Amino acid sequence: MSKDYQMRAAINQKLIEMGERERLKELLRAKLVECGWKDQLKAQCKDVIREKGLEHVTVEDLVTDVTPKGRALVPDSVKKELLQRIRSFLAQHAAL
Amino acid sequence: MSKDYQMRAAINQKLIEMGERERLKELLRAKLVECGWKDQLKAQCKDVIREKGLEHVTVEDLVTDVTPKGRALVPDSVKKELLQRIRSFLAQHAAL
Amino acid sequence: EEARRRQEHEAFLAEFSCSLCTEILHEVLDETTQEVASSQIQAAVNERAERVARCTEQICSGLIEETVSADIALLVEDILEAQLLRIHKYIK
Repeated sequence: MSKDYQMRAAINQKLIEMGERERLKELLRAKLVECGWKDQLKAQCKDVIREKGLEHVTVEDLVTDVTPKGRALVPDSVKKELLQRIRSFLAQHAAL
Repeated sequence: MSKDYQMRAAINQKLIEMGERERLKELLRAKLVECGWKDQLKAQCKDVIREKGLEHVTVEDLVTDVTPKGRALVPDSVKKELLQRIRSFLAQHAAL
Repeated sequence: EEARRRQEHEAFLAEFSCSLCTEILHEVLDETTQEVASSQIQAAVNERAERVARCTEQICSGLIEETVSADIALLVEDILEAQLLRIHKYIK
């Protein structure tokens, strides 16, 4: 357990050092735009604001409201691609 | 467009309810006298009567004749003051 | 022993990949959701402010129009009446 923990910490550290973590996040952000997820989320936010009325919605409320839907809307293909990229990176850097 | 209509209706409602609409009209009338608008318009009417002859002028004709000039003669400063007054009223009273 | 270690390491990497994937996914989704929610509320606030400004101007113009028209009508009536009165007096 402790060995696993150490290994995790080491890989995470390496991912950050090599800039791969940021690259993975960038890739995901781009994919979310490309697949229309961001537009869907915007539309979702607009709907909530319209339904509740601007004066009754804070940013926090809105985030709480749309987060579950937002998570559900991420296409499986995007998740798979991210996972694949992580696996490839780890495979390429077997020394990790 | 419909939202604009609703908003105008809401603002008008508030202005009427609080008696502000009547006060604004009174203020405007006072300003029009003060800036000489009324005198200019009187002169304008007399000019038209003199030109056409009293026997050839009806109330409707004269109104039609002098209205465009009357509108144009309202000074921008008066319009701005009125607009400012409405804005202040809304800032104080309406949760729009 | 070597094969067992390799198998364990592969299992670890598979599990690690999945948890990292979920972690990054949630991190990016949360950040983006926060950003989208803020920008959408700001956009709605701006839109409302523009609408209030536009409607206020329209109401102001309407009010001027209404008052000016009413005043012109009164003024015209008064002037014509005064002119007629003057002529009647003159004829008399």
